[in-house]
Amino acid sequence: MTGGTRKIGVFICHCGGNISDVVDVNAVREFAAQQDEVVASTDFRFMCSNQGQARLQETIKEKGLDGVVVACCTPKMYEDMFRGSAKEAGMNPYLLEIANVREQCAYAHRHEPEQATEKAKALVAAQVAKVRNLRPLDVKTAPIHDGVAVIGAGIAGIHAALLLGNAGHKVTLIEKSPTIGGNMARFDKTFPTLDCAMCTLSPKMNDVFNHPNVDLMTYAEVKDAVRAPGRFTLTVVQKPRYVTDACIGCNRCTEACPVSGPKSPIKVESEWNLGLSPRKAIYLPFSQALPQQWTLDADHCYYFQRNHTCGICAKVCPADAIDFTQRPEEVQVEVGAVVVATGYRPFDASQIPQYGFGKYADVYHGLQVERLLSSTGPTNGKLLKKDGTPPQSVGIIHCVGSRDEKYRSYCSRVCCMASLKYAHLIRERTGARVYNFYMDMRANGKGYEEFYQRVASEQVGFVRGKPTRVTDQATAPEEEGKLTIVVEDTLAGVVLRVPVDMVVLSTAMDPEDVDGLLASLKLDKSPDGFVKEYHLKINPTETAVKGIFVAGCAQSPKDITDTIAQAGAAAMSASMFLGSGSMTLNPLVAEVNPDLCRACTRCSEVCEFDAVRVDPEALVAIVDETSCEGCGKCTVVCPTGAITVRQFTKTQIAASIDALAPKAVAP
Amino acid sequence: MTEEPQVLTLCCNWCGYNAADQAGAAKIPYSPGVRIVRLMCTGMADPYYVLRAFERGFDGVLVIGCHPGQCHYKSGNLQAREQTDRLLGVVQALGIGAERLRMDAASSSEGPRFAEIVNEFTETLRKLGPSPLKEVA
Amino acid sequence: MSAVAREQGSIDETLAFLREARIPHQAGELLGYATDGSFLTLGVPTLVVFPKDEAECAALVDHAVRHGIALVPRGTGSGTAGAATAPPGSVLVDLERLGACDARGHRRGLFAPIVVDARGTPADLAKAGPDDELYVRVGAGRTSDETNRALAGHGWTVAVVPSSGYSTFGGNFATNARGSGTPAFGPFGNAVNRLRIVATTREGARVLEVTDREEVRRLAGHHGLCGLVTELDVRIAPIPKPEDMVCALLSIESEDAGHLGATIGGLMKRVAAECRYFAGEFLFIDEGIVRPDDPIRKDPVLGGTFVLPAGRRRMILLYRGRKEGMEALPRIAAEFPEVAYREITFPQFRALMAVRTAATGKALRRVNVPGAEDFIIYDPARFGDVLSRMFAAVEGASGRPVGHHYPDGIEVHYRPQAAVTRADIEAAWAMIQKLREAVLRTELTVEDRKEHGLGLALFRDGSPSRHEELRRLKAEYDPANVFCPHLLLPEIEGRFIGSSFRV
Amino acid sequence: MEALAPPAGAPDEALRILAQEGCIQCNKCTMNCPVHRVDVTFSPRKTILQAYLGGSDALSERDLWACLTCGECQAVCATEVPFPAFIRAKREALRSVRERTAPCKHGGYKEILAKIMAKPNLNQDRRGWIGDGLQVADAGDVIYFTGCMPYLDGVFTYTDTARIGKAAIKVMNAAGIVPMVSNAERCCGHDALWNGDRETFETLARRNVEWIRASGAKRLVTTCAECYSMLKYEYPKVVGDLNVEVVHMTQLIQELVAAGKLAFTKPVDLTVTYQDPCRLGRHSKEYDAPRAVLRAIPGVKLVEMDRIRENSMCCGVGAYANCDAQTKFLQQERLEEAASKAENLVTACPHCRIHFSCYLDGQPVDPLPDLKIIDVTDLAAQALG
Repeated sequence: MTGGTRKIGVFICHCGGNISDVVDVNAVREFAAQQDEVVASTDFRFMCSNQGQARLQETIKEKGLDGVVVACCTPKMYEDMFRGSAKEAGMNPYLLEIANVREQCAYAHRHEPEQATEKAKALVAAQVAKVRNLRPLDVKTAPIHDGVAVIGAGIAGIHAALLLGNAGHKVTLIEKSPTIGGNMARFDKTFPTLDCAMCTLSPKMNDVFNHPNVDLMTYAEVKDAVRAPGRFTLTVVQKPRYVTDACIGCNRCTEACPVSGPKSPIKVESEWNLGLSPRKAIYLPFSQALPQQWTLDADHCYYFQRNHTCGICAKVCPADAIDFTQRPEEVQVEVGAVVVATGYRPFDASQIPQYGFGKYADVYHGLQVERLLSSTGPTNGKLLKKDGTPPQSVGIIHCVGSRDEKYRSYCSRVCCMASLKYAHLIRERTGARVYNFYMDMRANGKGYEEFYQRVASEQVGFVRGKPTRVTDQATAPEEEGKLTIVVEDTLAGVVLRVPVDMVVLSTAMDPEDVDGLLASLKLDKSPDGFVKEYHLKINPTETAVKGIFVAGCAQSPKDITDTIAQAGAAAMSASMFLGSGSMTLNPLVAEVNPDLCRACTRCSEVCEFDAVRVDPEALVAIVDETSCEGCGKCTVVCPTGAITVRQFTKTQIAASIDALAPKAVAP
Repeated sequence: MTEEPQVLTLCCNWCGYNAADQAGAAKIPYSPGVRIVRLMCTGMADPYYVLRAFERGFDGVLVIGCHPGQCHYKSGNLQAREQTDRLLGVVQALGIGAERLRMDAASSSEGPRFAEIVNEFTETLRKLGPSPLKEVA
Repeated sequence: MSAVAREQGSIDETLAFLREARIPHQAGELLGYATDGSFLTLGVPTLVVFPKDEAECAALVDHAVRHGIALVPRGTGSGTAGAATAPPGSVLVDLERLGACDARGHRRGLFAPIVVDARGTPADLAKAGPDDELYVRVGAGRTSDETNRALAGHGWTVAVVPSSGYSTFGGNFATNARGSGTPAFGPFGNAVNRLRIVATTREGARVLEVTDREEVRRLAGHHGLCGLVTELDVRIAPIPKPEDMVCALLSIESEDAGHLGATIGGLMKRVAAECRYFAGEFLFIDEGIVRPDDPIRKDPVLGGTFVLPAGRRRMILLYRGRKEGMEALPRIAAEFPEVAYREITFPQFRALMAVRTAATGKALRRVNVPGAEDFIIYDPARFGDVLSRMFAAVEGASGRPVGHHYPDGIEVHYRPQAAVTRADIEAAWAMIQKLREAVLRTELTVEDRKEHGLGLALFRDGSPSRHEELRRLKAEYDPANVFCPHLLLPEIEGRFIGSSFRV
Repeated sequence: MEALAPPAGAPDEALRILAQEGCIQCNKCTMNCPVHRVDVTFSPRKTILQAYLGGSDALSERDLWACLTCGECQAVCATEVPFPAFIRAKREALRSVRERTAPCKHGGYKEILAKIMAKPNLNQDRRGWIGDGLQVADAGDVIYFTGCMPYLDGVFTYTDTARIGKAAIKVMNAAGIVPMVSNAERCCGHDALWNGDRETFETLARRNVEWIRASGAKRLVTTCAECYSMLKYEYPKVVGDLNVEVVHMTQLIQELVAAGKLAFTKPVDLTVTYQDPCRLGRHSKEYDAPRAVLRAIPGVKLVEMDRIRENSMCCGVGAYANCDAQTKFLQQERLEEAASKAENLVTACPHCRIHFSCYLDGQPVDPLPDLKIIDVTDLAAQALG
């Protein structure tokens, strides 16, 4: 209704003196009353109070206002609230604007009351000018699809899926590897309680595996995701296991499979044991793996690699569960929300050649030691060197890759406690001498410091210093046949050479490689490569994309305690989002006037959110209102003014600039 | 006519505008000639607004956005920087003077920095005197 | 349901149909389509539709039959007999884009002509001989100007081109227009070898291809009664080489219009008998026929034509034809001492034609009021009588008779020069009625509406046998009576729109 | 589209201008109107009849701003009905009724530039773009009027307009002319006039004529067709005689070559076709000087398009008022015609060049062979070696 006669109301707040002590509210009220198309101008002690709201609503109803300017504090405080109550009174909420007379006038110019009042008048005039040019906006909502997808079935994904399932949501838990459990399942013990990792994890794995509301997809990877209002469509590739549900878990196929045998040209190392032991082509990652279903790895199988020359597994299988004809299958999963819980993978220590990882046999990284100490590991829990003999002395190096500009600048938070755990377990089980080389001992969780003091009491040699290198070159008899760790003990101020039988590198945590997934979900990565959360401090579980949540190490390195807490928070946020049934679309986004659009694609060239595209057939730009953030970059490069951001069009902004202009100039 | 230089300040909703609020909340005084218009992003600040401000008699125009890399919309501030640089040439050629147009950054917590930018700019303008475009009343 | 309600119902349905079929149209304020070149009006049409190809025409006609809606086709609407005016309640079908658009429905001025021979098989203009009988196959929305521009590169031209070079071929055919080239090829209908037309059955539309030359001749001048012509094969001829052509300018002055007419009438009779020519044009000259600053005044040869002492009338006669056909002309001219004869170049001929084409030349601050601009004098000997009665009837009015000398008679156009005010325009209209009264007399062998089509007078003027033939064609091609039903009403009469001008 | 209603009783000035000449409803104007070809509901003939019958307020706002004011209708009209002048008068009437709703295109940049340059005490620094190696002076016999050239590259980043100015100075210097380029120069006001802002136009005209008369120069040359049509034909109606002879750069080059003061030594081997800018051709009746210059340049082969001189087709944007989906198809049609004749389209107005370059830079509708848009003065400068 621009151009017609508008009925605008101006409401000036005293803010209990914050404003009225400096700004002459009566003068501003009189001034506002004289502005064109202003039909009501009042002031009140507390506009944000209930009486204030009531006064606003009465005036709207009484005068049939179709535009409101509230001169009060910053819009960041109560703009939504004022718009809400205007809506209740029957006025379109987007015809209400705030004049920030507190922070920008009363506070900023306390010592110049007349100038503050003049400026308040100008701000009110500017917002009235803008309101005159605003047009009502209807807030579109889109129904939210009821399902939720949790990507990654480590402890974070499992916990989130369980909570969401318990809350009654239909959950699709998608895991890339053949089994759920994630990295935690590889651990032997967990600090500081030294509970057995699997004892705390497997009940949750069973609960989620059998949960009526959780649909589990393992050995399945999310290839692509398309976003639409209130709905995500995930394209999931179900990789073929070549083993059907008939599998009874008798393990005969694994025993019969020739792969990785002594004379077999095809050898493959078990990913589960991180290269410490070989595995067959057809295998179960570890005994408590869920689902309890064997998987045939076609890349290392004679049947597939040597054109069907073998098929022994099919022959020995009593349940006839082998099916070589299976093919990858794409499944479309439609959900309303997504929880990204893709976890972490260990930093590749071979990037630091001085530590000799991959060069010397008995240099292991942390997760490998977990496997060695684990009863389900390759050495059934006995800590043995590659040559099978127990080590007499072990050196544990902290911060390998972490807190280092050349590799990972961040602290991975868990490796100090993990290193203490290894020291304790090694001392307890083998009696070997143990040295921990650390920069700072970070034991800042509940019960962490106490655990540190306990390990210190078990004659573990703590050396504060970062080792420069590990070498097998002996310079003294006691270094013969040993790996010597060269380090400066910064407390004693002396360089030490510590010969040990085995070196453990506490490597940093890297984010899992999910670039493809993040791109399709339009998620950003923070500079450290982990998924970027909405706000680091007050909103770490949501992301910039409405409806996508993040939990666990996918967001940043953390221990299991924090992971559980964050997975719970993510599940809660997702549940609230799904529960609301519909999501309101931000109306202050771009819109295109098709008559003016020249389809010159300059808007889509500058759009960071891929929110506007030119339809080659209709030769017009089309805005996807769910992805558009309303930043307005496109409106400046558009040669014809076809694309504008609602309530921030050129006419509206120009009107407020004119109203703010010094009076000496005739408009 | 107040002799206080009139400055149109285009602030982005996420950084500049919040910085102004912080300066206000911390009661840090700055020149009352500063008139703030809130845009969602400095990338939305069209050259037309700058030139219209000068045409309407403002003594200076200030664009305050986010620091590079912190833009809520990733690169809005970079586009604004590019536009402002090009506009400096035009404003200089028009005889208004490039010193009367400036783009700066103040993140949402930097109230004091906002006040400092604004006061320093107002001092420069005070030395330059009123804008040549100001028609005598 | 009252007629008005029924009519409104069908219009809403038509709008929905057009939106769904994405055919450009315009409803609402249609004051701008109230008249055509005739300044006659039947009121304001309810809807204007702009189809771009035969398919859209067929869909529109199909819809019209099923909803009983009247369609009034219009080419560019430059006709001066009111054929392109549509009564309220009917749908005006603007065909000026028909067959002239690209895939997006935008009209393209430049196009590559498709040339076919008499049997319709494509022919290559580069290899064509001067005497080959060739045609250009064009959409009905194409105009002579743009087609000639497309053919010029190959040295050919459209055979029959009416003076309004920008009227569409569909319009030329509907009014069977005459123009330059008529002396050699006859009216436009004779120069069409084949056409496609969207006609009707009781149930809907049907598309017909008419290849029988006689049927085409009968259909020519159907004034849109029989359907929407969508495509035509129009005769083209090689552009005569300047060296084979000759242009002649004959001029005569006198105070007595009657004497002028008699002399020129006699000359024309001899020329018609002894010469063969492409174009024979005459016009009366007076001081204001070209603007003071018009460059033609400075032309060494032609400049003199426009210098005229007050009170004297000068008439010039232009002929253009092949040398062999025009040999007798100088000899005949010599027998009329008062007539000055001289040969002129083709550019000079074109310059004079430009003056004539504007019917009044570039008159300052004037508007040409149509109404008495299309009658034929069969016997050139009566030309003197007709002219003297004409000048008597229009005493005091500023206007110029112009016209053509066809082998079968002298075609005269007279448009009075009114100032651009309602009063003057209405006065000119009144004077035209007086002129028609004075001149349209059988004893003067004068017949109205011969060249620009009969328009609204289709069934009032013209021969009864032609009326009979038109009714037969109507029954055969448009049994559903969708096209221009108003033309069949005997009392149909266009109101002069000039009287509601606000100028 | 709601009709535009000026207050009752106001004399219909626009209709008075239109009715200076009598329209015989022959539709020739509409058949040649470029906008009509892409938007069939825009028809000059229909608009004229509406005005005759309903007064000029029967004109819809959509039609008012779709007109390119290119003048092709008036050129083909037998009785030269002044349709563009009617549209201009109606835009002026509209402006007084309420602020124009369709802001000038490209973010209103040129419109606000003109308003700034209409201010009184403005000392611009306009010569930044000239660069070294070119001589200009503060005074002299020949003024080089640069108009809005110093400001165009600030926004129209897909083409380099200052290049034309440099070429002009290079040509003049080669012919022994050191042109006066004044800092007092203002925008010529063409867009303001044609978009209905008469007040700004007249202010600019007065400010410009002040320093032109004071300069004592004998001639004023410009490379812009719009400035030429303003200074030669529109200024005298407002401020009287300018005391200088206004010439377009192409006229000056033609004269200098004829007088032997300028010799093109370096051949420029290009096949070119020439776009008659509406403001130089139809509005100012100058068709031959640019062609004479092109013929004078060795190596240049001029292949004419079909629609040239009075029937030349507009570049699609008139006074930056209309640039939308429709103009895109116009520009495609014209550039296809040009591309069928040559690889280079030469024109004599920086704004035709900007609009065509903007089109080529912004996803043409259909694929187009790569066409270069060159100014005729630029070509002349290249031929100086």
